[in-house]
Amino acid sequence: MLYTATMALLAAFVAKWSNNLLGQALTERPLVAGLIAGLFLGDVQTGVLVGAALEAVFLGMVDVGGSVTAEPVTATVLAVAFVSTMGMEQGTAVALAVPIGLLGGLVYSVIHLSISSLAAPLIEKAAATGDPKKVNLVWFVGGGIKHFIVAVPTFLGVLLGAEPMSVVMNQIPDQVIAGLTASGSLLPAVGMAMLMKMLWNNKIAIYWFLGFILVAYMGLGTVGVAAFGAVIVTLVVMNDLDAMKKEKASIAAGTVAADEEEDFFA
Amino acid sequence: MLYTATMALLAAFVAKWSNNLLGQALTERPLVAGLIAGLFLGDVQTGVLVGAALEAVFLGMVDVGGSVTAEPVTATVLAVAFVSTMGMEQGTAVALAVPIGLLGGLVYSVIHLSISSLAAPLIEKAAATGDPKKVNLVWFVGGGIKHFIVAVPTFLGVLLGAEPMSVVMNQIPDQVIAGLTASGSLLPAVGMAMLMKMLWNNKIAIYWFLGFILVAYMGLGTVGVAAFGAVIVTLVVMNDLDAMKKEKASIAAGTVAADEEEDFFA
Amino acid sequence: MLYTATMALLAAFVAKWSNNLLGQALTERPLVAGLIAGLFLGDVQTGVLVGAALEAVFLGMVDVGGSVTAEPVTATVLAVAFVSTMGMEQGTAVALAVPIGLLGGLVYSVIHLSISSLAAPLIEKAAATGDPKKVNLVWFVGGGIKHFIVAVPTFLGVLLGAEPMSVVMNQIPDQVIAGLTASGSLLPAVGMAMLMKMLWNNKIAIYWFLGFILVAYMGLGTVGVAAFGAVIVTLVVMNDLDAMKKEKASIAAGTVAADEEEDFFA
Amino acid sequence: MSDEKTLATKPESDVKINLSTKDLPAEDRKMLKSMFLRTNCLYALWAGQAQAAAGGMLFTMEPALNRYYADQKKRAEAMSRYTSWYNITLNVHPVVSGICAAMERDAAEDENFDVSNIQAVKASLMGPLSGVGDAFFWGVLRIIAAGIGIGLAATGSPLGAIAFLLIYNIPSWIVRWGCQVLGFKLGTSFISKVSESGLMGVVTKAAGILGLLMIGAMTASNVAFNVALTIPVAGSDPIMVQTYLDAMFKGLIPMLITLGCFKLLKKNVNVLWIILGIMALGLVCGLLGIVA
Amino acid sequence: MSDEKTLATKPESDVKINLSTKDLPAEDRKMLKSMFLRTNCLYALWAGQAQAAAGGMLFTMEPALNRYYADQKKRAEAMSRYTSWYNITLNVHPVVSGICAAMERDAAEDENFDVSNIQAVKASLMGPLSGVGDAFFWGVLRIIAAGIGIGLAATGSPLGAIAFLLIYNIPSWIVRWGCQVLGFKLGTSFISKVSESGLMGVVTKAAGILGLLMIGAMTASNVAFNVALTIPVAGSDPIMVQTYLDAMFKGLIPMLITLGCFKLLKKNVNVLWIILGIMALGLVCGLLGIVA
Amino acid sequence: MSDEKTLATKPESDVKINLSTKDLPAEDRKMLKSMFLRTNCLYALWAGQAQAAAGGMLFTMEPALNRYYADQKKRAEAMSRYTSWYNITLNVHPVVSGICAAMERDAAEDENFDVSNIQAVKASLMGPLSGVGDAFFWGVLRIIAAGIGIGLAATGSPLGAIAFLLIYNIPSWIVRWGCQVLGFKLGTSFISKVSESGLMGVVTKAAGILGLLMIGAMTASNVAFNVALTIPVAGSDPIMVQTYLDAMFKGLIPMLITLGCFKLLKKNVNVLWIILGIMALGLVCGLLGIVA
Ligand SMILES: OC[C@H]1O[C@H](O)[C@@H](O)[C@@H](O)[C@@H]1O
Ligand SMILES: OC[C@H]1O[C@H](O)[C@@H](O)[C@@H](O)[C@@H]1O
Ligand SMILES: OC[C@H]1O[C@H](O)[C@@H](O)[C@@H](O)[C@@H]1O
Repeated sequence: MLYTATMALLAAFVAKWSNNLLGQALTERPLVAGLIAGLFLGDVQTGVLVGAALEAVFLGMVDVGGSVTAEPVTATVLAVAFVSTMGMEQGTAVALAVPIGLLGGLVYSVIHLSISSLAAPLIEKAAATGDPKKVNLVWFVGGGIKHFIVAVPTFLGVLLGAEPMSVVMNQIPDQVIAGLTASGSLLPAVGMAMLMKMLWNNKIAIYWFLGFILVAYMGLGTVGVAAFGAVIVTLVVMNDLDAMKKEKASIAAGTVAADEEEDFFA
Repeated sequence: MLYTATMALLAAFVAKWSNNLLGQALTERPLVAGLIAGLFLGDVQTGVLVGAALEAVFLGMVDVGGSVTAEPVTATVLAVAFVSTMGMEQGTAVALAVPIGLLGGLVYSVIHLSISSLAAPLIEKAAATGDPKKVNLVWFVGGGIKHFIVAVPTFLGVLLGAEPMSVVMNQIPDQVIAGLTASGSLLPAVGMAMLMKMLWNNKIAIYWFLGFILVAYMGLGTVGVAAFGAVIVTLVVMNDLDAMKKEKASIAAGTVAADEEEDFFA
Repeated sequence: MLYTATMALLAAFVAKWSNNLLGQALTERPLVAGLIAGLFLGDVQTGVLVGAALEAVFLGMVDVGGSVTAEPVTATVLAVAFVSTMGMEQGTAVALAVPIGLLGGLVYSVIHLSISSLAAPLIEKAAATGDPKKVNLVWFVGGGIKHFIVAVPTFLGVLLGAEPMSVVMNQIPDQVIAGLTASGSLLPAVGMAMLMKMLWNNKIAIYWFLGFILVAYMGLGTVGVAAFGAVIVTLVVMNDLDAMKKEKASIAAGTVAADEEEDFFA
Repeated sequence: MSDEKTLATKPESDVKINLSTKDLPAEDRKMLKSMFLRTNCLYALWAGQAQAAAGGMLFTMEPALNRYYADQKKRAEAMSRYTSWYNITLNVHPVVSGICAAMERDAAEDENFDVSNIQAVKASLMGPLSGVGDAFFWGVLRIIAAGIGIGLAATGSPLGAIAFLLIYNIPSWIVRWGCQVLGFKLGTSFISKVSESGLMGVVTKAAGILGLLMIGAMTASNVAFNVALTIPVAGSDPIMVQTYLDAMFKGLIPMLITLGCFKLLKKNVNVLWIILGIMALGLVCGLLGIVA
Repeated sequence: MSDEKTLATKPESDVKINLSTKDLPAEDRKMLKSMFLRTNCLYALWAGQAQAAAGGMLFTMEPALNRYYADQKKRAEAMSRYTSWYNITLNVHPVVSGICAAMERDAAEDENFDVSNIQAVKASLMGPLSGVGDAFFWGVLRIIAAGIGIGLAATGSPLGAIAFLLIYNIPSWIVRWGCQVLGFKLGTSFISKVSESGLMGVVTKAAGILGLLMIGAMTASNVAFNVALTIPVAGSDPIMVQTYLDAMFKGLIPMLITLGCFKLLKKNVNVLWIILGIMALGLVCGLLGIVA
Repeated sequence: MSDEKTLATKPESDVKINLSTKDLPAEDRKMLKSMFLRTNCLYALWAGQAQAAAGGMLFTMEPALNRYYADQKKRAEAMSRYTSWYNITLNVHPVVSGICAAMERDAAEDENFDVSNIQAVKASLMGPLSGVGDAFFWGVLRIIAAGIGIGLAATGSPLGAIAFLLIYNIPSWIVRWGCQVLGFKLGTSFISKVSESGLMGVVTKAAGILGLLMIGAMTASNVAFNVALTIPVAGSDPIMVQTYLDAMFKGLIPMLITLGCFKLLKKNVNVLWIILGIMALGLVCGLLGIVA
């Protein structure tokens, strides 16, 4: 069991950190995390199938603005481990993965948003020395530690075992699961709010509302909104450039007039 | 029969006037008028059921701008009376109620738009005395009379009796019913026109057309149009405020420039 | 056969030229060309039925900006001839008509866009004499020749015969037909481009894109886009007129100010 | 100068208005409550096309006029200001009565106050407010309430009617009270500042745009006409004329009829004749089989 | 100054134009009728990419040129003005010929008239008018007419073709005659006032916006390309490439191809080559199995 | 003066920027390549709400800072500029690092260069760029890649994951490299001209509009809340509360919750508390049966 647990921990660590070392390459999404777990646990087929099923489940959970809605890696690796080495039914594992992912997201939030802050003063100090190598040390060693910690729940989950886990999980009442699912659907709000904080400006805030209703009332998708956005922005820019041009022209005219007057009265 | 007729008259009077004494509380809509008629005629169940059926029928007929598209109270109370006390089938009564409502609307139009005008000079005179009580007298006594008159057709309808009424009504050819229904769908045009008259302005008239096509071509409902309206109005206001600001700035600058010139040439 | 071929040629000539002598009256569309071919070939019923079938096929192929997407007349007249005088099945003839129409479109393109240019210097010379009759001579004799040439392929097609034609056509591989159909759907792009060339202007180019996405993303038809266009244009014009008014007012104010200054300093 | 500039750049801050009455003197509060209750009777009568709900407006204003004009002659003058045509969605009517109350107070206090402003504000606000108000109260809230009410009543229970009344009237009261306070505070702070600074034009334009937009939307959703004519085709389905009308312009006939009514109203044709005309038009269409 | 201001503020009132010819002298009416009839032959020939329908425009203008230029030399000069490239939706063409007739009259009467204005008006109007005209006549009216016509013809009756012709051509004639009168009256009153007052820029901009908008709409509805490629998936449905193209941007390929053609045209590549190129592209796609 | 006017009238011509690096000296190219590779590690760590990805930004900038600041003390100063909060969609991050590199070069060369501009550009660009970047990379490209990937993986083949990675990452790399070059060239030519000419306001406004629009769209499509409450009706279907919420305003609750979160963030409430709050809210709703 310890071997399996270690393999699961490694799979989680690799899936999660490679994602953040390779330009958010999406290796943390279930589709890829499942494959990685399958490779580490010696059952690629299961890894792939569980990954495909969970990718669909977690498809709508997206982290933007630095917020966290769910932790797909813990959920995926545990599900693969349960099916491949502890004989759980795939359907049960997938169902189990949802609350695990949501609870895992909570754990990850604490690490990501709170504990990680410990690195901040170190980076500051390193930068103040002017030695890039020191910064890099903090950044990568810190990163390694953070992603290791994130992988630990996976390790514990395997140690605990599929049966007890599923017993524990099954004791969670339906209403709590419903509540967690609702939380999962609401959490992107935090990410959106963080993005909004970055660029809110009362003068253009109405465009946020416009984007919202173009989706809610016109049934447009993101690409459609972007297309209309391009039109709107072009018109606004054209208009502003025009206004700028006119203003300058009128200032210039004013100056010229003033000059002429000076000549005239001189 | 006279008793039933009197009860029907009272029901109509209460439904209609309470609506206008209680802030257009919707007591004149079939759902409530049916209940009131049921109470007066001693058959609440019938009142409720007929009211529910007729509410759906008259749902789209809305009076705005002071125009009248149909008179739901006469239609509802009569239908309830016919079913509860004269043994008409509910289906027949509901079908009968449509032309009654449309004809009743015609009668009400004449009272509302034409005969009611008689009160106008009285109010003017009362106001000129500076004594509010006199105004109130006209307003409420007049209101009582008006709403009583409006209830009279209901009285007559019951007196005439369900059988003869339905015979008379059934002699109305289908084409006339179709025509009346078409009128009912067209009559809101008058209300819209009255609203338009209140705020038409060639400079912004195009927004009326925009509202129309947002519904006709984009399939938006009223709320959706209001949402887009909020966006449009915000942008227009922002833009106008900006222009105002610039104008003031340029006037101010002009004044300053003039001042400076004066200094300069002084 | 020669008689049939001659009749077909006449039908094609009449259908095509009458269209261009009568204000693009649409006599060249299959619905009418089929009837004309039926009259010339003595089988009105077949002409009408084939025409109706082909009208639907060629409905989307529209020539704008002077470009050519397909030649419906050759296709229709040949199909009618094949069915009415050579015993081809109507279904086969309609299917055959599609590649004929596309190939015919190619031939017509060459005549319309290239060979027709020969008339240009003649018209110029005629105009330079100041004698309208000379211009008319070129325009109508030239037109007669052009439309005669356009009708020749129809003649040849009949001479070649229905069987050989269908053998030849059937030897065209499916992929080529698919390719030609794709070309037919793409060719309107050329016409659009020619229109765009006529009125492109970087300052308003974004409206082309807006028209595109209103159809692609909002599912509007041409009338719907026109309705929104009316709103947009009204707003733009209102805005520009306002700006013009203000500018004039400020210039006027400027002039007045200047005048006053002169007075002041005089 | 600088004051005005500030106003123009951040009007939000200057006109921030809360809807609580805690910051108002007790007498104001009493007056507003009385006015609020009186708004219920705006349509107790309707004085035809001459005055419409003018009397109801006057009834709403009485607490204010009584309070500010002790002198009966002055009060008579003020009362007469409210006998001209007045019509508005009842639920937003208190905005206007609130503003007017504040303006009457100023007029009573300040000899130089131009009372024609009161008329102007009243006349320019009722249109836009009705556009938005009717769309919301008749077009949205009423429909929601009816949806629930019919559902409950269909089982024969009187609860349907009661739910219908509550769903509609509770928001109606809240909105009306809010409008009453808002109007009074607007009249006190906003309207004067706004008209000084030239913002009034912006405000009425914005209200007008929203109003017309909503009326256009209501026209498209409430006015309907479906041609039943078909062109029979031997041996196949008949062709529906309405389909081709829709292809031309969706809602063409309702739009034209509405614009026609509007033209007639502008030419001061009596509404009653227009209504009778529409009735006749419908009947003729029915008799000719144009509608079915 | 004050005149111009008035114009700018209420242009409607100044340029109100009716489409009746009752207020025109008999000679004008005769000329307009003759011109109207001649618009039928705008495309009797087409002089390639050099002149296109210039000859047809000249044919339309002959009644005006004959009337205003008795002198053959002056007429020759005027006629030569119409030999440059001209292309427009036939049904709105009379707007341009009408305006040009009015301007020719002015040019004939006034030595100082700048005749290059005539060219400018012609060149700047044909694009926008065609955008709107093609969209309406080819895109809407023709489709409606065909819908009804095919329905009737499918029963074997020649009535289908006749209905088709009537439904299309009756509006076509009416619009053309209206355009002819409108153009002449515009040329007489509007164009000069408009160009004096600087309104011309506003008008051409508005027409251009509407034209481009309609052409964009036509592009999206008339140009099509569907990739038939699929990615086979063992044991499940194949993946359609077109679905993913649509997810990226609906109508991406038609849009790019149209813009490509436009770029080539701007570089003065001959249209014929472009058409051949598109043909070749389609064929290649067919042979490679990209379309099916 | 005249220069600026030209810029204002045709900014396109002045800021035309190609994405090739052929016109850059070899050293620039080397630096850009190195920076591009380092963008991969932008999120190798995340320093909480204090700095977020500041360390990753610094890591990206090292090649530039090493190159332009030989002197360790000056380098230290420059490095410290990058320890403030930084967060951005990784794929568009190189725009900012590119611009900053160019500005650092200028700062190193020119004593008078106002280094606070670097901070300002960084801070003002990350918001809008993230709005557009997240919408495209998380909202569109990822979904397309997942659609194909799930399809392939459902058959049990590891090709699904591989296709998923390739479909997402190849465009990601290309865009990132393009952004890196673009940013550097912008920093060199555009930003200075733009800030001189006052165009900067226009650019940030445009970016802000697009960004907010996309975030609004993402909010509507990604935040969801469905009330499961029903009003039971004896003898008929129960009434869904959600239906009436939708009738009031579609997406009302998600919108209000998002705005609520935003308000809290603006009041500097820690995100963690907000996340916990949302979690609690969801749970409570679950326990009360509001959601199901
Ligand atoms: O929103 C910008 C950015 O914020 C965080 O860094 C993460 O959530 C990223 O995935 C996201 O792109
Ligand atoms: O349109 C404003 C107003 O007009 C009349 O007073 C009535 O039809 C009301 O129901 C309506 O709200
Ligand atoms: O596009 C304008 C015009 O161009 C050419 O003349 C033809 O294709 C016409 O059918 C079209 O109306």
